[in-house]
Amino acid sequence: MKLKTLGSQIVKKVAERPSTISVSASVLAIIAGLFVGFIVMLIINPGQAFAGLRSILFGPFSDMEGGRSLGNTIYYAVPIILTGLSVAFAFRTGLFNIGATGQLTIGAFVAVYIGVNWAFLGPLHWIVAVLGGMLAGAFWGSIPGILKAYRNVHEVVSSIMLNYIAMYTVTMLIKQTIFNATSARALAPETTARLPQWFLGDVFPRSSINIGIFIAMILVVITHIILNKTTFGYELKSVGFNRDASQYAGMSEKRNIILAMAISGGIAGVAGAVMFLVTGRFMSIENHLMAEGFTGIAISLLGLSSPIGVFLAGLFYGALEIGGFYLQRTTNFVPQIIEIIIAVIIYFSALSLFLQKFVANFLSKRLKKEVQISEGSDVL
Amino acid sequence: GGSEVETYEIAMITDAGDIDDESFNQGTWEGIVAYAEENNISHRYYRPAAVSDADYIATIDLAVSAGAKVVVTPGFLFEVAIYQAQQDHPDVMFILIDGVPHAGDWDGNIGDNTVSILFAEHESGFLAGYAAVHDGYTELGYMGGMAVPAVVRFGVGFVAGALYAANEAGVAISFPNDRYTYLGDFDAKDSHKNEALAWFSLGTEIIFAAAGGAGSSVMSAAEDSGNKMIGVDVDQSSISPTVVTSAMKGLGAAVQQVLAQFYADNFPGGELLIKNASEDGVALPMDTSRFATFSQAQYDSIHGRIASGAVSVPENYTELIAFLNAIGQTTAIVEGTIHP
Amino acid sequence: MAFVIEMLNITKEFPGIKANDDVTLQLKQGEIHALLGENGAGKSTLMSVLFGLYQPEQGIIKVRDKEVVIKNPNDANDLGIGMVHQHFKLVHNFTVTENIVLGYEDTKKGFLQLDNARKRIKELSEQYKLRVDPDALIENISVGQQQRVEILKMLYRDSEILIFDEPTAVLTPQEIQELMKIMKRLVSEGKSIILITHKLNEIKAIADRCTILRKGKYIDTVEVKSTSNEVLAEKMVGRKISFGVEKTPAKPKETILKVEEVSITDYITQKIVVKNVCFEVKRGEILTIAGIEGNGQTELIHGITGLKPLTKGKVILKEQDITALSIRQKSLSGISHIPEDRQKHGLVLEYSLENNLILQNYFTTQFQNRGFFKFDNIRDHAEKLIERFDIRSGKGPLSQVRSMSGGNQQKAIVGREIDRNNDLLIAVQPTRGLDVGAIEFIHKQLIQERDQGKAVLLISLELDEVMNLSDRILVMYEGEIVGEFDPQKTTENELGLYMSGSKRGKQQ
Amino acid sequence: MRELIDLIYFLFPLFIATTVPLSIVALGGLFSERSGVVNIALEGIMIMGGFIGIIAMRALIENTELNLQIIAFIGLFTGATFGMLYALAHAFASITMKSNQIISATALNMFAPAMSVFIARTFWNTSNLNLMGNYTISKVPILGDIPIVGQLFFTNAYLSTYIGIIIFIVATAVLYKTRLGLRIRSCGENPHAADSLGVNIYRVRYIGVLISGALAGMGGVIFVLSFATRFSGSVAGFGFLALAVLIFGQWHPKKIIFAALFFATMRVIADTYSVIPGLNMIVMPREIYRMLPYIATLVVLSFASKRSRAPRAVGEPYDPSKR
Ligand SMILES: Nc1ncnc2c1ncn2[C@@H]1O[C@H](COP(=O)(O)OP(=O)(O)OP(=O)(O)O)[C@@H](O)[C@H]1O
Ligand SMILES: Nc1ncnc2c1ncn2[C@@H]1O[C@H](COP(=O)(O)OP(=O)(O)OP(=O)(O)O)[C@@H](O)[C@H]1O
Ligand SMILES: [Mg+2]
Ligand SMILES: [Mg+2]
Repeated sequence: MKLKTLGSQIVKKVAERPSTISVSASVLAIIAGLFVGFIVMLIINPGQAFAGLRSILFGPFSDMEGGRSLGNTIYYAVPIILTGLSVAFAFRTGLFNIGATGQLTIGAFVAVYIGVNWAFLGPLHWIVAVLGGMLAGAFWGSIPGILKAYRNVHEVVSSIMLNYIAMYTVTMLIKQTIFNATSARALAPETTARLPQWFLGDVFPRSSINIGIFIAMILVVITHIILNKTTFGYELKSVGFNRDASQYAGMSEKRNIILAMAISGGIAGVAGAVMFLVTGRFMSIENHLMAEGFTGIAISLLGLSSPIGVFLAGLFYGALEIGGFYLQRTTNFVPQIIEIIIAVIIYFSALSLFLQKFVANFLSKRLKKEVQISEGSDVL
Repeated sequence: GGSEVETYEIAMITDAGDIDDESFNQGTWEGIVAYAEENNISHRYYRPAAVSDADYIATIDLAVSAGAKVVVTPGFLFEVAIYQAQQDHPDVMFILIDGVPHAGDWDGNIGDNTVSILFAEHESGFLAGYAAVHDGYTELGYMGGMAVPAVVRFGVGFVAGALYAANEAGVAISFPNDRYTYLGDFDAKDSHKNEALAWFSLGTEIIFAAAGGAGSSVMSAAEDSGNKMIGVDVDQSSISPTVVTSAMKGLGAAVQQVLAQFYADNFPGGELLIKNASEDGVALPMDTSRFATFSQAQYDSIHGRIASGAVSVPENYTELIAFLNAIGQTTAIVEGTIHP
Repeated sequence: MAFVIEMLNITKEFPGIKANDDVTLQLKQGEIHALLGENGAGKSTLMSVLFGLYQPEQGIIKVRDKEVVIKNPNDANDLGIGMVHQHFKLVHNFTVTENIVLGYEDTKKGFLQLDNARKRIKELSEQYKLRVDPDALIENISVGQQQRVEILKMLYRDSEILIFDEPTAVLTPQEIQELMKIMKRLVSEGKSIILITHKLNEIKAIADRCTILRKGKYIDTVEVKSTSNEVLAEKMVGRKISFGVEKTPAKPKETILKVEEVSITDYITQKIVVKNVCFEVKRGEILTIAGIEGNGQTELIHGITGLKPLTKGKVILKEQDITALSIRQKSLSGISHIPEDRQKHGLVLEYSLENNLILQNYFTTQFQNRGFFKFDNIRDHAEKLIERFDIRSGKGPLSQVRSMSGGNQQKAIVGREIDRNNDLLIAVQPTRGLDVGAIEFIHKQLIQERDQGKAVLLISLELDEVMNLSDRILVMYEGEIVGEFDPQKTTENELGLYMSGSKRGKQQ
Repeated sequence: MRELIDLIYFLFPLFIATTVPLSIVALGGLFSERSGVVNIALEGIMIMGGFIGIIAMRALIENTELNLQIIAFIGLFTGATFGMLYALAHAFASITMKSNQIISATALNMFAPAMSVFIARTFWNTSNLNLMGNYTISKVPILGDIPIVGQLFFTNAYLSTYIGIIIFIVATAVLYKTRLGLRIRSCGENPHAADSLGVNIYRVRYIGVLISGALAGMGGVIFVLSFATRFSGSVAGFGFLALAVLIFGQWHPKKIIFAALFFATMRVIADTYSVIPGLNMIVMPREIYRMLPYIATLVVLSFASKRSRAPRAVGEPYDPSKR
């Protein structure tokens, strides 16, 4: 009896937390998105819709021989977690970093360049390559920061321009420095520069997983701490919310804008490094902006711009990717179906405020008490 | 096990492009479909989750687990993956187009269960250049998508064919360095159209576009400015009246042929098939071409000479220079342009 | 007597707080009805309900005896209800005319007919003596003029019931006089007015009846004539209040702040807004700079605190030249600053109250260790200030500041700045928008600061405040100091003449 | 001299061809953002509009004998209609549901290419929808004979150029001379003020977003008609470039046209450097030429942005209780 009341009290405590509500709203968004995806599949091919849904839901467990699908889920999630984190960090400081793709490209190039050329570093090789990618991304990210701080250039427009500049610059630099002319793409980084697998290689032997996931986790923790526990994060957020008040409080708004963009860019740069410091994947000289930067925007928002939320949303994205891939074994759907479903889920997650109210109402009724929702104001 | 899940005997894996890229993916797939439908064999294609060796291998494993007996992979990007897969799945047959399996060291190793098919794109390009000059065009240009091996071969052959014809016909043609380029991608967009328009305005009369979807922008430029272009891979004459001819390669036919051999139990495992003029692997669609003067006889003649080896078409820069020296022609095109 | 408006038993809740709890308000035809209550008592909320901005949880509204549902301001406008909001609702980059016609446009074939509107606005502004240039951009006109635009909006719509939410908080004494005349005239034309104000003498001067709210609850409705200020105040606060501040004569000591020949040129307009200003503030005195809004006081303070660069001159704090220091360094060398615009400079509205209370010293070792916050100290600090300065809000230290009432936002800033215990306290309009209780409290705090040996530099537009608090008064006009006065030896009238530029003396 | 004139005659139509879709789409974005709704979904809307517009044109070409210009006109109209319908999804999420405007727009950007490829594959077995026909107007009767102007504006032009000019004039007039324009602008700057005056914020914002959808959808069709002979699920980032042009143009119609013209000019020059005396002598990697428009834009921006400011309320869902 006593235990029961204690239990219900805990449930009540948890249910009253704003984060509980926003998280359950995200979960509802996902369910709604999957439902619409299911309807689309029903319309196209009713016979396979259930198989399709199953495959999407349990994608990470589709091929457990050697833990392949589970390992690959994580492997695909890592770059998206990182670009999502990059965008989210900027969002929290009041900046819209639509330039993650450019920062990622520059970071990838520098990482691969180091990976190809600096084999003398031995066991430090991959670490230096990742750090190089991070610095390069930070440099690239700081440009829109500087332009905004000193010249009042809107970061969205400068980032869009810098995305293309990064793309062409990297194409040119690859051709001039680390070019494999036979295949018209960049050379492969040396083995020492590739991200090690450590024990993950034994846990998921047939997958491509590597320690990128740990890098992502470390960055998630660091950004969470910066944003929530430090004076530095306090300053960054203040400047994002109210430049005038920050100036009044003696903060250097210019410095903070530049730092926020540099950190955001640095994270995107790490994403680039992690993507290409692997076996059998090569930087292309094709003039395309890499999609990961844009996906990061969606993931950052799906994760409510909180580092931990982004981490979970990124894993979820990886699971969807895998689900979409294994969908090909069980059904006849055109591969685009998974992109459609992802888009629908993202769309529904945009409705999260509405869903939050829905959850809050539900809980209020159940708990017979006013329940508060966080209006996502810390998102933008 | 789960017998409700359908199985597919013939599987294709797409490379970086999509199934309707109007290039090797599409050509290969059309061959598979034609053969499979005629013989009522289950077939489907798979898209890897990303462009990397590991993803290709995972996709091949997926296809095999879904019952594939023969796996077709278009493009040199699959070389390493097939090297691995041909060992992992000894009972499955692999058809690798445009590449030879290797372990990442370019040391070719075609397994007993694998056939490599290479096309002589340079011969196809040669035919196009040759026909264009004999048809009266004296100012030509080449736009490739990116400098991947097949696209390089198309371009080199095109230059060689044009200058060879000029030599034969005794006309002076120009093929300056700045009329040979790779666009950097395979997309239709304003930049490519504008660049083509610029070339046309400088006097270029015809552009050979070996550039997938970007060819569409070249076509659009030709339409707007009243000029001509040459299509690639498949017969593109129906898309636009500006398409004089197309430098085709018989992807579909080659795939169908090997599939037929597979089902007739004489899969040419371990072989490297080179589809060139003599194998009818490359051609111009003479029926639909819009030539003013270039005749079927002329075509048959040059095709014969190439097939017989009387004309040996260069496939890289060094060979091109040697080839031109031999016929007393020169080109201003520098090596860095062809292999950027 | 017929009521034009009856708001019966209105209840409106916000998360954590009942802003209106069973409130009733009845407005008679042709009266000026004052609405009085402390900061956060729920006055604006009640009026927003009447104007259709909020939907009440309970209660009904009757307009001319007919029950109505006011779903949005459009409904309110249709019922002839107009409102001048506490925080003006003006589009800053529109012209006066555009702001007035918005939502009530005259068009021909879809095209705006602004010329007619402009004519009408000119007529109205002459008729009611509400001088404004119809073609000026809102961002270029003074707050007083903006107020007039708000009133013109209602007149343009022929509203019969006019709500004024603290219209006088931002006006100069002269402007307040004008406004009262206008209101009287409006009721004489048959309109009815609800007036929210914290200034009891305004209520006395103009209102017929007064409804009093306290902490969201209805207290009473009284006839103003027969009720004394003391009673009004007591009903409002729930305790006795002393008017007029008790203070002993100042005992000035050494100079803390010395401003030498400071000039400032506005960056955008290139106008010289502060000209050769010199003065000193000493330990143990309150020096007030009085003046009408827009005469360079804002810029002068921004120049001293570093928010704006000086074109010329020096700022010396405790014999140290701080002219070239950064804002942070200036603040650390001993300046507390209650800024004029609380929402723009003083607060980060998205932050919680506790986070706002450390805005000026989050970096000190009291609140952080190697860059990591000491959350316990932050919470303690917040609780201490909330207690000491009676900052009221729904969720204590965790309330989002945006949701707090204006008065309480102000108290938070005042508390934060006083608590920093600096030698110089610059207080710009520290009581703007506050209720009498809060004003009394803040005035006491300022005097206490002085008595503890701080130098206080006060900027105020309120002559009451100026006369009551100051030990010395400087009047600023068009960027210059035009006179220095001893409050004991001058009158509000004399100050007014200097402030309006009619008289000028020599700077000492 | 003669050569220079020829060069101008050659380049001018190209400048215009790139300027038109960029500026039409940016003007669309202008209506959305001026009403207070960020629209980074322009790219996705262009793709959706382009896709349906091209399908309609293909159907007309196959089944009717209509004049190509009429077909083009119907195509543009169809693209606009479906762009508008598609934008409705963004409006619903960001206005009615008060959701984060960037996230819903991102979803639209992801959805459009996938959906168009998916539908095209399902019905036509290919994602490349070819479109026959030459849509240039070689010479407008009478006007084309005017010296210089005729040559520049009325020969080798696209129907879309004239539509674009009309749109620009109409858009400017609507924004600054009409009731709707006044209300749109007020909603983007201070919706609370507009609301207190009885303006229905939600309706006005819907209109703003729908106008942006119509113009972006039309822009998608123009993109295909102007630069390719077919549609394959992409507009090459023009939607994002238009967004950049909108910001570059500081949310003002005239400045947007200049920004678009500037950017388009740089872009065309970068692509056609081989015909431009001086430029064609410099030996540079082609990537450097390709970067030129972006770098030039950044440089100009860093000198021209000092006073640039987005509409104040843009990006924030309207919440009447926020003060
Ligand atoms: N006043 C406080 N006292 C003690 N701890 C605090 C206080 N404020 C925040 N924290 C700590 O900071 C952590 C982060 O707080 P909160 O959960 O609000 O962060 P958040 O903004 O949701 O973070 P995220 O970035 O993950 O979204 C909390 O777990 C809590 O431990
Ligand atoms: N939108 C809102 N969300 C949450 N709380 C609110 C909101 N608006 C008002 N409140 C709360 O309701 C109470 C009443 O506020 P209101 O603005 O009506 O006070 P007021 O009497 O006008 O005070 P003041 O004199 O300071 O203007 C305050 O405690 C305030 O914090
Ligand atoms: Mg959070
Ligand atoms: Mg109020």
